Amino acid sequence: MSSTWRERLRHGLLLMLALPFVLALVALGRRARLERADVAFANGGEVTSLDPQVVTGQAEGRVMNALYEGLTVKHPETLAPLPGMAESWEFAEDGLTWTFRLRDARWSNGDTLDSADFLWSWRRLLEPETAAAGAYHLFCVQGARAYAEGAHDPARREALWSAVGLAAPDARTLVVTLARPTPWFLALTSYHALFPLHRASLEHFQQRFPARWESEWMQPGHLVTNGPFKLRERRVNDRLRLVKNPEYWDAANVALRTLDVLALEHVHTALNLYLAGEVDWIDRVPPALVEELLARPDFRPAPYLASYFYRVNVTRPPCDDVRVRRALALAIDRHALTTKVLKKGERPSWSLTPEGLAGYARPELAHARDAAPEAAFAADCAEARALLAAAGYGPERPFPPLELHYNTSETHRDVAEVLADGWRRTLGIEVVLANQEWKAYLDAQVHLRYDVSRSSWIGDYADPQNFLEVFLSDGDNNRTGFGNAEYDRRVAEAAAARDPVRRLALLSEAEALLLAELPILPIYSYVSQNLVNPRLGGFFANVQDEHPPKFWHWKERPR
Amino acid sequence: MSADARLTGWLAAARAVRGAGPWRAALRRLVADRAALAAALFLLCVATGSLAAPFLPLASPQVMQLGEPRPPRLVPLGDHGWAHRVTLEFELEEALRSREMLARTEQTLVALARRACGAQARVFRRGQREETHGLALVLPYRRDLDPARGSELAARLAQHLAAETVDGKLHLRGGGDVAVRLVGASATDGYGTTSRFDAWLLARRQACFGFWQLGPLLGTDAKGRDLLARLVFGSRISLAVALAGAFVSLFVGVVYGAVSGYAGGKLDERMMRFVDVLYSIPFLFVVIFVITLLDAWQAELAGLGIGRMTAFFLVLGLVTWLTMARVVRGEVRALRQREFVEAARVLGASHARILAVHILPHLLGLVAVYLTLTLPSVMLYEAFLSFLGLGVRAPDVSWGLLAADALEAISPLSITWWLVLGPALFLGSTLLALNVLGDGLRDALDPRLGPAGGAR
Amino acid sequence: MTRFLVRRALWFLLTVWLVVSVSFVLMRAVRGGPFSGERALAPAIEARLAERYHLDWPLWKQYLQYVGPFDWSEHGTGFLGGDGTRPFGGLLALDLGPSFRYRDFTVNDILAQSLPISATLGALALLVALALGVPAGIFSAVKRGSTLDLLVRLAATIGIALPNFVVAGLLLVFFVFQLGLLPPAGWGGLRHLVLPAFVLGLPYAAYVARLVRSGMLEVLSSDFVRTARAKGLPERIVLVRHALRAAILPLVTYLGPATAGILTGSLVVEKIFAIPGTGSHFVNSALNRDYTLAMGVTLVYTVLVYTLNLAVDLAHALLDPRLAPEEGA
Amino acid sequence: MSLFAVHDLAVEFPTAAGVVRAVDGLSFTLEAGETLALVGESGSGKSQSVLALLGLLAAPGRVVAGRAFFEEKNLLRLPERELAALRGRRLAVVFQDPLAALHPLLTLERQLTEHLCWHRRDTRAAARAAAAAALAEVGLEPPERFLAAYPHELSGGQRQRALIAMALLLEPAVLFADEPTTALDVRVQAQVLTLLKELQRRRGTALVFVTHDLGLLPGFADRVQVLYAGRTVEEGPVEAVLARPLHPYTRGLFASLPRLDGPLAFPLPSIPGAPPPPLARPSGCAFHPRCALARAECRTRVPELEEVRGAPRRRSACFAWPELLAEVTH
Repeated sequence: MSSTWRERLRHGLLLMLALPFVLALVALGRRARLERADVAFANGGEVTSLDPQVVTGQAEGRVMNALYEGLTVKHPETLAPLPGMAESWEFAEDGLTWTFRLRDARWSNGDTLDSADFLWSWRRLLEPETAAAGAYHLFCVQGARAYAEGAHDPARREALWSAVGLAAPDARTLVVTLARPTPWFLALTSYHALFPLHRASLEHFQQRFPARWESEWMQPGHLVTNGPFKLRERRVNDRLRLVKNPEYWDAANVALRTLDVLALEHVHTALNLYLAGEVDWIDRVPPALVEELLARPDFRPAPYLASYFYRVNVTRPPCDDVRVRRALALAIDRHALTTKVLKKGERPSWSLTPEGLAGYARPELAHARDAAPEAAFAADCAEARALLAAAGYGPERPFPPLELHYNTSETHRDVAEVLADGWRRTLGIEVVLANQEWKAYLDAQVHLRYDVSRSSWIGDYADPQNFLEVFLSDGDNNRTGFGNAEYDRRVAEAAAARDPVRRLALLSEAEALLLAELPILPIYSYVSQNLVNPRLGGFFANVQDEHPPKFWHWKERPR
Repeated sequence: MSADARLTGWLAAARAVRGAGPWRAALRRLVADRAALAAALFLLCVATGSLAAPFLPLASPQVMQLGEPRPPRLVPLGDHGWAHRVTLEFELEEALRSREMLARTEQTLVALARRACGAQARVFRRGQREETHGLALVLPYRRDLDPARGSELAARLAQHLAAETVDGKLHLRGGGDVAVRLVGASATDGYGTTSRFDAWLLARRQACFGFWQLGPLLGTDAKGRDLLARLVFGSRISLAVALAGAFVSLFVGVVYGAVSGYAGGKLDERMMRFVDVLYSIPFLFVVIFVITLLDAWQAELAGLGIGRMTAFFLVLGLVTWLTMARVVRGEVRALRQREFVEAARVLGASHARILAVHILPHLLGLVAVYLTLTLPSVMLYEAFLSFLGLGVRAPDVSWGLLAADALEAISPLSITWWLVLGPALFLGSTLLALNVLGDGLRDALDPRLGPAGGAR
Repeated sequence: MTRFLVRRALWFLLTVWLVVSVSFVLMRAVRGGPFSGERALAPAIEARLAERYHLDWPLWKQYLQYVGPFDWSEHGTGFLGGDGTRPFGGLLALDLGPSFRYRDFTVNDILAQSLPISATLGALALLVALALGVPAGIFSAVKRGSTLDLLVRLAATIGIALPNFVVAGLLLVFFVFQLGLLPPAGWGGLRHLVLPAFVLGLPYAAYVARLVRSGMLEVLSSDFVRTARAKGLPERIVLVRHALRAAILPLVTYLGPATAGILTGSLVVEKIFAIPGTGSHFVNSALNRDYTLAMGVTLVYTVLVYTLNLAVDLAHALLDPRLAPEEGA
Repeated sequence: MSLFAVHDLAVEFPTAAGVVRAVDGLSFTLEAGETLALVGESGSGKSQSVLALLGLLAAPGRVVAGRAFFEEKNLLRLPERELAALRGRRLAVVFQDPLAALHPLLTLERQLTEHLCWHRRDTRAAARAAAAAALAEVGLEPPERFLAAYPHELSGGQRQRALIAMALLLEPAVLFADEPTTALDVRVQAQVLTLLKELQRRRGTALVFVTHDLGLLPGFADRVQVLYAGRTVEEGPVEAVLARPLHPYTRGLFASLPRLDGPLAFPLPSIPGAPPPPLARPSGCAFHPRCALARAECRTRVPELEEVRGAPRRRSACFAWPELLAEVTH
């Protein structure tokens, strides 16, 4: 065999081996290190999109609040509506007609922003082509629902649109007519689904790249926004680099020049970055470290408008019996769970709705009360045992194994283990813990393939309605098989009620009904778990855990 | 002596040399290798301990005591609240206030329980304050009291109770009547055992150690579960996964590799290319997929007897046999050229016989070494999946899960050192032993490396 | 040689096709769709989304669309037609489709951004593995039975035995928070890659050390090393040019699986050190039911691993003249 | 003063089971151009002696006694550096199994030139030319083809020739040949021996020829030394020893050679028993259990290697040598 080619190739082999390292260094060199932004915060996973109308979720919401602005913005502490794109607004006596006066605002590319932008954007939100998850937020507007549901028919589209209660008498005025009184409508205008989009750029990219316009439109340099910040750089799974938008109407009051939004999935990593001073705010902390963190001044959990509960499948035995559900609900040692496991100051809850809903008389599931939580719990357990016995379970007829679903997460695992252990000890119920990954867990929940399933609900706005409409018989998010005509009727009546007091009373009645039927087992109300650099000003704890970066500033000059 | 007889004699002698020589020598070398011997003994202990975990006087790996994680304490065997038990809960008359009445009620119920169940019951828990009117008895674990039959037991007790109550009141020894109602019976062995073997072991434990158990020698985790117990019980899954991986790799890999290497030619080429194809598939992806599939279809698959563990075994087996097949194939190709195989072929032995009798024995050393390398990698794989949250499910526990928990315990704010130490110790020492044993095996089976093998 | 490469290329195509088909089927067999979430979408909207991503089509049609010989989408032109600018669509045109979850990105975009990062990390980890493992293996073999040997073997075993995420946690606390030498996480400069590359490379370094050690032990007692010594060559040359040259063959074979392991194993390290590589997509895309991204990532890894194994085979054939490339497995 | 003189060389191998003395009291001298044959069965210590002299003993073997003088240096005390400088240049060796002894992954060119480059600081080109000439001299032609070849591409005889060329390239004063022909078939064996003899003659190299085959010796070696269980049992000029073995072991070895000049015996006469295991050497004369002439003192006393009176330049380590001498003389 001739070995010359081999010799030659062998020398080439060294080169081949060296090649990846050279490439690695080149790749490293190309990635010039970014300067530390004025403020950087950890934002869970990568945001799914920068289109405010299609995204849902808290992480996305934070980015939207930095990039865009709606008619109003929320006060960082009280959450009261402040003027945003609208410099003022008024509403008619009937509470149905709202007139917004827009300010002289501009898009980040210098184009003026007027009421037509809002009309076009809100129409896009409703259109089926957009497939916007948040379209229903606008259904409170007259004719909006009909348009959203009928617009797939091109023939009827324009007619339906003309019936929608939106009008722009002039470039600076926007008139909205609501279908029914909606106390939270003004709050809604600061929600990202109702943010305006820049029509010209969007349509430009849609025409030029019919197949992949979204990825073109969202690129830094292409994306046109109207918020306090604009997009400078985006690295998937790494960060969004935002810079101050000089065209923003209130730019003079925006303190930060740059803002980094880091996609940090691993909570320990986020904590490490915070402790090393590379990140100024993280929104979650490792459960195991809560105690150490509570000793620090920069960790101050605050009540949060969100409930943690378990859904119960009321369609299959043994949980189709309300006595069983009540027994399960009573035999949860909420006090021990919140003080010994969660430890962040979560409040034990016997209701679906969380604390802190103004004017709302929050009913609770009937349970023993005692100054000593242990004694109350013992009494509850006794009742629970009696209930199980009454339901026919006892020495002769053992309770069948109960399937408890939860999605993969340390906290969910902790809660499930503690609850299962408790049920096993106090009620003698064998609990099968089924840890599932997110999508499988959801699928099982939607298709009612569970006995008990971990759940939570985070309030979109501070109103019991938002929580209670979940469990309407035909609610998309019901997922328990629960259906009660009386309950549906009360919630519907409340929606139509013009008197706020009566409305809340009706909702309270509905919740009491829910807590008697118990398609859910209330467990606790959330607290926020922000770990924030104490020198970051304009950052306040609030019940919706929203922290618009527009107001952030350094209390003293950063190092 | 005829030439024939002498020939037979020579052959016998030759056979004796072959039969005894290399293997006995290898064994001798292995035994002489003290490190390898120690490793083998250690592994034997780990395996035995893991198999006999319910027998050991350990705390329950599952029963929690909420609160802080507690550091290790040197607590000898003692009566620390035996978790494997049958608990009977009674509701007592509200009027029962005096200590003396309570004591007599307890006595009466203990006697009743003894009559009903034939086991020595004792008071486990009474109301935390005297006015709480509850009482729990605990019976020691016995084989006939296995958890599945806890309710049956309670039924027996309820019958006895009913027989001895008049108007719902139980007559106490030493006078007095008290209203007593059996409200619950629960049986737990502290880790949800289902197998008869474990139940038998628990009964043996009860016979040997009674209510005694070890204190938290390695500390407890954040939910107050004994780490030592979790590690010992966790070894069952970890070792099972490792052994399953090894088993598949042994059977599929060796047979596939041997056939491919022995056949040679086109068949060999195709079989090896197929291995290449499988080699190219990122197996982590397959694992993740199988596990998501399993999560989604768990009810259906559970009906077929397939759980997450079975899937683990399946997938890990799929991954591990490839390397083994390649290695074995290479060795067989080399062996095939050797004189003794030629000789066997000339003598007319069938292919199967040549493979089984002449080739496979020569692979033993290599296979043993690769197995000791496969076991650790499979165990680490399990740890890796646990880290991703795709590992074993609570309340089951494995070393991988504990190692993943250990990562949670490491942070710049505080290091809960014992949660790191325990899993690191168990995983580390077991894998170390496996490696040492593997090295020892290789040295022992490869005499070329000389006698220094014993000197290390 | 050419014949060998052609045959390998055919096997390669078969592999890719197999992986695409199997992952396509597996992906769709898993319950839970790409658009489900904590809050259910209105059925009409979900239907719209399904329509947009062609999830309403029968599976075979989706499959053919994905692979690319047919294109029924509104921009396509049918058989063997992409969007009019290319002769093919789909995979045949190296188009991995849009990501279902990250609506602003195509799978190609995501891979183009993340793959170089993972590759850099992997290359550095491999460098760590070789730079630590090879010398350690040589020393340990030459000084067999010495304390140094014992230490190396112990370190190697611990390196293999401890899950690398635990090692990562300990190193983080020590190097970042005690000594303040390195950043805790993130992606930017070489500083950011020191710890991840080390953590990722460590178990492989340990394995390399073991391989080199046993290879060296075997070779050092071989006749040709004795010949080299008999020629009066200095020990250094004997070790490196003669012994290591032969001892390294098993290492070359191991490099293929090792590189594959480093590439796929990087996801843990990427997660802990917040490195925006492909690894995190590996798990997340499957969990999110991001069909196209999951398949794209799998496919890219398959191609990488196949190529690496092929390269290793070739390298082996080059280094060992006794092997004709046809037998280079 | 001899060219090469070994006195009382002893080599030991410590093992787990005990210390094995592989070579015990080997002595010989060698003059320029002379050929000394070391003969013995496997395990007799002949190869280990050669390795020990060159400092190539494999661990854990070690030299425990003896001196070996070459060019006024005691090789056994020489620092490794200096010994390495002699090896390959002044003292060369050809090993037994030519396939194993050549590096399988390097071309002959690399293997034949590297020590030239090292010892003589030759340039690559010069080394290559020298190697080509050497290959041509051992009959591997055209040398270019063989320079580019790998060992596995050569036949056994070609490999051995290459090894011989490699050993003789630097014109060593002493060449050790450790069973250079064992792995070859008979025809090639003869060719290689002839070549070796020819090269030795041409260069005046002294040759230490290690073999178990007495039959190769006539006409090839000048003197022979027979080893058994690590000790020299007989020594003398080849023709004389072969004609009149003065040790029962030598006699046994010689008898087991098939003879072409007499009737063919079947089976060939062999020495009864087997060489003793190295850890369980018999007391006294190690050969006594197999010896037909064994007597009482053989069991207790180790016979010294002593001059044979009446046979010039011959020595034997047998108490019975006078009888053997007499018997043969009859």
